[in-house]
Amino acid sequence: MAETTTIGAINRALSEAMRGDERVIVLGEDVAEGGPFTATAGLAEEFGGARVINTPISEAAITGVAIGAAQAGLRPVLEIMYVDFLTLALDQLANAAAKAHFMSGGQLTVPLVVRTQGGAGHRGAAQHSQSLESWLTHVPGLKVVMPSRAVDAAGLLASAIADPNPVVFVECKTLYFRKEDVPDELPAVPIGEAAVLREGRDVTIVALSRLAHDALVAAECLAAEDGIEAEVIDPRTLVPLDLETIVASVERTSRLLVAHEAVAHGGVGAEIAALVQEAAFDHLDAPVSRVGAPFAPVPFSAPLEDAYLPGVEEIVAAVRGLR
Amino acid sequence: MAETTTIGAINRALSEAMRGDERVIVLGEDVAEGGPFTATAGLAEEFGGARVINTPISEAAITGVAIGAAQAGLRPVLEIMYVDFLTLALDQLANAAAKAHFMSGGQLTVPLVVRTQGGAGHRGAAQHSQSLESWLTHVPGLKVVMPSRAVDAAGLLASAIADPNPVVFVECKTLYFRKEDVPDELPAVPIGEAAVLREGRDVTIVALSRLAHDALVAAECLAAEDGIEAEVIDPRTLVPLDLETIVASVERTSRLLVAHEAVAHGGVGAEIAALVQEAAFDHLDAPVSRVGAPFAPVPFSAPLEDAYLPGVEEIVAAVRGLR
Amino acid sequence: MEKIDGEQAARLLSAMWLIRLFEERVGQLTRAGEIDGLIHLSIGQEGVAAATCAQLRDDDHVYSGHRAHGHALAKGASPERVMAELMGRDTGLCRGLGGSMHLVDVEHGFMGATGVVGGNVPLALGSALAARLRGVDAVAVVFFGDGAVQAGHFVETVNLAALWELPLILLCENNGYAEFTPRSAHTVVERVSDVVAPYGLERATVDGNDVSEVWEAFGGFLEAARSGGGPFLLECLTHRVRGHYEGDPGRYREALAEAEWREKDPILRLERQGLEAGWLDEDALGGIAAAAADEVERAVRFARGSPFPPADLTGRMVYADG
Amino acid sequence: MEKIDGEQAARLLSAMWLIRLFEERVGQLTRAGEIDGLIHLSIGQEGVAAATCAQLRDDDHVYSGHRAHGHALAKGASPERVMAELMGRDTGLCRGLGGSMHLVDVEHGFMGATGVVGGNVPLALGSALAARLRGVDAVAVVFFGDGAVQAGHFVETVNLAALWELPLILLCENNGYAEFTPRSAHTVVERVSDVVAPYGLERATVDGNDVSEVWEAFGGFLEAARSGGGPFLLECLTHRVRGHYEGDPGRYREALAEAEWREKDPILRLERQGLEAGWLDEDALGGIAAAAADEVERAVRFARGSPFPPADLTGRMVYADG
Ligand SMILES: Cc1ncc(C[n+]2csc(CCOP(=O)(O)OP(=O)(O)O)c2C)c(N)n1
Ligand SMILES: Cc1ncc(C[n+]2csc(CCOP(=O)(O)OP(=O)(O)O)c2C)c(N)n1
Ligand SMILES: [Mg+2]
Ligand SMILES: [Mg+2]
Repeated sequence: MAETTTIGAINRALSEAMRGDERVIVLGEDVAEGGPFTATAGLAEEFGGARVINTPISEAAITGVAIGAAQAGLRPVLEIMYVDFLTLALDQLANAAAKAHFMSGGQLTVPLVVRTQGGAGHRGAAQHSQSLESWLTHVPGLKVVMPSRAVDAAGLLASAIADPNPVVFVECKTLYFRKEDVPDELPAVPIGEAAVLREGRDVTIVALSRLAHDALVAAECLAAEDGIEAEVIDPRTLVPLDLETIVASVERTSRLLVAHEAVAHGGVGAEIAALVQEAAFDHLDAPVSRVGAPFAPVPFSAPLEDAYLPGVEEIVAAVRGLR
Repeated sequence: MAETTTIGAINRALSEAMRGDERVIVLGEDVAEGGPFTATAGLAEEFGGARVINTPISEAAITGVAIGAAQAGLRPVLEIMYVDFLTLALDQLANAAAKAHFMSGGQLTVPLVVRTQGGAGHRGAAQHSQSLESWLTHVPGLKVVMPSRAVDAAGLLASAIADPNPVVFVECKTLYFRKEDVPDELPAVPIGEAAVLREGRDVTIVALSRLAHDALVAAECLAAEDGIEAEVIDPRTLVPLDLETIVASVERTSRLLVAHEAVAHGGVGAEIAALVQEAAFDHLDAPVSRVGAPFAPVPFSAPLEDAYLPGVEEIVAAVRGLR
Repeated sequence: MEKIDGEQAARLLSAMWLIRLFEERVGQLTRAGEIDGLIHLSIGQEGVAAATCAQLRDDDHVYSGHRAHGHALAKGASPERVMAELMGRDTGLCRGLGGSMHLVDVEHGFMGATGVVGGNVPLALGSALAARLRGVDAVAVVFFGDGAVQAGHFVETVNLAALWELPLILLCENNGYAEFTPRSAHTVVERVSDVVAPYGLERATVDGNDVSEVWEAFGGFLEAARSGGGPFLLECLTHRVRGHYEGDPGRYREALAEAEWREKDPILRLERQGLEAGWLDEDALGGIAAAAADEVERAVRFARGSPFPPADLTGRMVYADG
Repeated sequence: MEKIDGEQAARLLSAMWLIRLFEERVGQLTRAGEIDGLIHLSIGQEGVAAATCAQLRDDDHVYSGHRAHGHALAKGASPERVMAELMGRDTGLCRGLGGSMHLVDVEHGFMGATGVVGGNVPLALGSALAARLRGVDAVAVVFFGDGAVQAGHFVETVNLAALWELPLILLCENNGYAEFTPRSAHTVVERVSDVVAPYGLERATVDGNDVSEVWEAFGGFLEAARSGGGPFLLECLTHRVRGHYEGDPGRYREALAEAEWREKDPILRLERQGLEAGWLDEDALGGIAAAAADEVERAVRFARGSPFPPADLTGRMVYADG
């Protein structure tokens, strides 16, 4: 066991992947400088400027370059600094990367990983705080990974780099410097498997990214104050989604809450709620409940942002509301 | 009563808006030539090149130009030729247009209409056939309109142009030349009101755009063959969504099917299902069911595209499946 | 710079006749309802595809846009499989999943067309980046139209290509129109080669209807790119004989006078050149055209005789398994 | 071209001192935890904001990017309300909803900053389009950095501006860095004014730390834009004294030597010029700086004394009602 931060685990997974496979390259804005969060720190020094490539502020083109390089046999890991700017790369991601294998009748593959990060809570205001993962889950051909723990971030990043398909790897800025004990050998984590973070018989909480940690805190509080034992599941991967694990849990608990930081309306929680109410209708003793951000951009002002952000309180209240 | 096509109604609504308010301008690729579907035919001749502006293939910039013009007091109607290319304009739409009023504390308004069209069925293949409206419904600050009938297209376009907020107006290419009888005076249709296209006591079908017409055909077939009376609701507006009308119907019918052409996973149907199962849980005799495209890009080959596209058959089968 | 000789002239004429007759046939089949979808023909522009792709190897990657039939054929794609793709058959290059705007033939290094104007320009640069990193001397080429030059991703890519000095040849077919509007409605910069001037890459503008001019200019850039140079931009001034797409009323521009076009037509021009040079006689010319016609008919027969894809193909092709 | 005189020099020095002292204070308050978020200071670049905005009217729309405090203040925004915005107060320009990267002051024609690099460049063109259509002689100005020039939406907009000949002044503050990387890592085109050369717009590159140079060059373009000309690009070569953002370790570049910076500092330079010209004496200069210091302290007091926005503001500000 060794203590690491999430960003440290990501950095380690990147350098191990580059050491293990010379087709792996890293590109993005300021990546040779380590980037604003040190995710790529030290890579340029170890692997050189030919494999760790700083790019100008050209999100569309660098995404296209990464796709073309992947089609030509490399394994690019592209960093889009904020998920908010993925909007500039979405044509390349959705129209090119996601469809190339399909439209070519299987001739082309795009072994590309796009690393990006989202989330609020740092007073970054409306254009540096979004959670846009649900857009990506609506694009057949993309895989979408969104881990909550350092150990999963490392293991899933390794799997994403090894995957022959385009994978968008969504990190959370406010989890970057969270400390966690991880095994000295970081285990690979397969794409498409949820993790049960806490077992419980009374209610199932499916929580994404930062909210998974809040869900664990909420679960302890519910156990102590209400005697409610919550099962907490982190899907870890949004596409493909491990629905089996979720449904199996709901069949036991008969209650489901889905929690994420993204705006609730049109968020991933809607799809999970729709799937589960269909798959486990007869088991549900209450409607599937959702916790997410209200239908508004992220406000800058500290008290407003704090009130806007879903967290432990909202999860506890929502579980208590599941009559 | 006069017969019109959807595209004719849209064309008429545009010219009436331009006649009624000189702040209204139309811009986009080839709009002065009428565009590929004749939506803007005749406008340049009547209103001149200063108000009907052809643009180069620069989706990002022309969207930004339209936003800036709106902030400066014009009422631009921007055409993005295919919704597939809205991917290139999404940064401007989601980060600028949608958030300007909010981030400025109410100082800025963006009275912008973005007209675009989606849908498959014309053998246009994966990059000219998508339905991406659900992305837009996840962006607070945007309004999203998606009419199925010519009369609503005209009435809602008028309302969208008059609205002080950015409105994305999503048309359907395969409905453009559908004929419909409309009143000589096209009535304005308020944004945010659903239309009950058919009344029925046994099941509620909420259907978007092209699927609304399929739902009506399916309803007749269900009435004739199964004695099932379906209520068919066209939300017409996705944001804001007229949930009341839908829930009121489900409280009577106890069964809900949501049908759209977009990929089901992460589609608008997921949000509607999640909302209704929560609002009408005790009234539902069956899980909310969804009809949508499978999780794949749109295939080119005719038989594959036909099999891929949801329609009357899928709706009928889904309603029958609502035990 | 290497000039074309008789042998090459014959090869280029075969390639151009194949594209010309193939696309005329596609036009007919579209009107007849045997081919559907959005069909963009390159009739009149065949000289560019032929004179460039003939000089490339299979490991040189070519990307293209929505007007791509000629590029795919010139790069070596089988007419049978292209026609089958346009008819949505299982034997098509992409098993019927792609269609006209999404032709791909990896075996011959045709890495793909796209329906997004200019969308493949950065992908070609990515291929050049991969070649550089893998230490091979392959060159990447991307075809695009004059309309793509006003798209942000085009200039972003030109900047990157110049910054990284990669073996990429940007090949613009400037036919003066983007859909229904002339270049003058899109920009004040008449020549595409002038747009990229600030980035200091080597560039040239040639008469795209003059096959030998294209051959020589492209050959020079290719040789330089092969030996470590790049990027380059070659602008070929050409002419779209048909409308933007099949079914386009084409009212927005007047067609060239028959006589004027006979002067410009890249095929007739090379034929005249071949006769004057004594490379080929009328019989030989007739034979080339006839052979191309046979090949096109074989392609139509092959496509018509091919089955549609299995119903479950759509679901099976979304992800590569690994 | 109009030169600055004593009166203007005094106004410009007041504006620059206000920005300098305001931002130094913002830096302190950020380190002290009274201001949070992503804070980008323009210390060293004040000359550009002052010499340009001083010549604009309230109905001339100005757009900016992430490093916008100076532009807002120079355009007339109240220091109190800017400081209150940075502290997230209800009295802030945007009622605390926007923050440092999203300052807006419509009353003074400061139409907004953005956190998307280059994102507001097309919006400014839209404002120029509106002015043209409404038949008014207002001019639109957009500030952006050298890093924005490699973004596709920048060149797309330049093309449109040149095509439509609109009254837009593109104002680039070229400080040689984009975040942690020098311009040479982003492009081979050293001068931003060279990037736009193909589009034939009038352009100039000046020493952005020389206030009178900026004043004259901008004044000339403004006059021309006012009377129907445009677009124009003015590149101001300048220097970012602080890191990219507050908290940035700044290890990626060496700071200028104190002495060298004293030579370049736009404030000290204009002060020396004013003394030599006999426009102002040491007392006057001291008075200007002191007045600015007072104004900043008033702003801090105002912000500290202001309430936070009401809890329901978030939900009420998403849509304009109409
Ligand atoms: C991003 C994008 N915007 C708009 C379109 C619609 N469209 C298809 S082709 C075309 C014109 C392209 O002109 P050009 O690049 O000159 O190629 P050409 O058709 O002349 O060969 C347009 C606007 C598109 N396919 N992609
Ligand atoms: C589209 C986009 N990509 C990346 C970023 C992250 N980012 C913020 S500022 C910046 C550098 C901008 O450099 P420049 O335009 O020269 O402005 P300066 O900071 O030098 O004033 C970057 C990359 C962003 N805000 N927006
Ligand atoms: Mg063209
Ligand atoms: Mg800079």
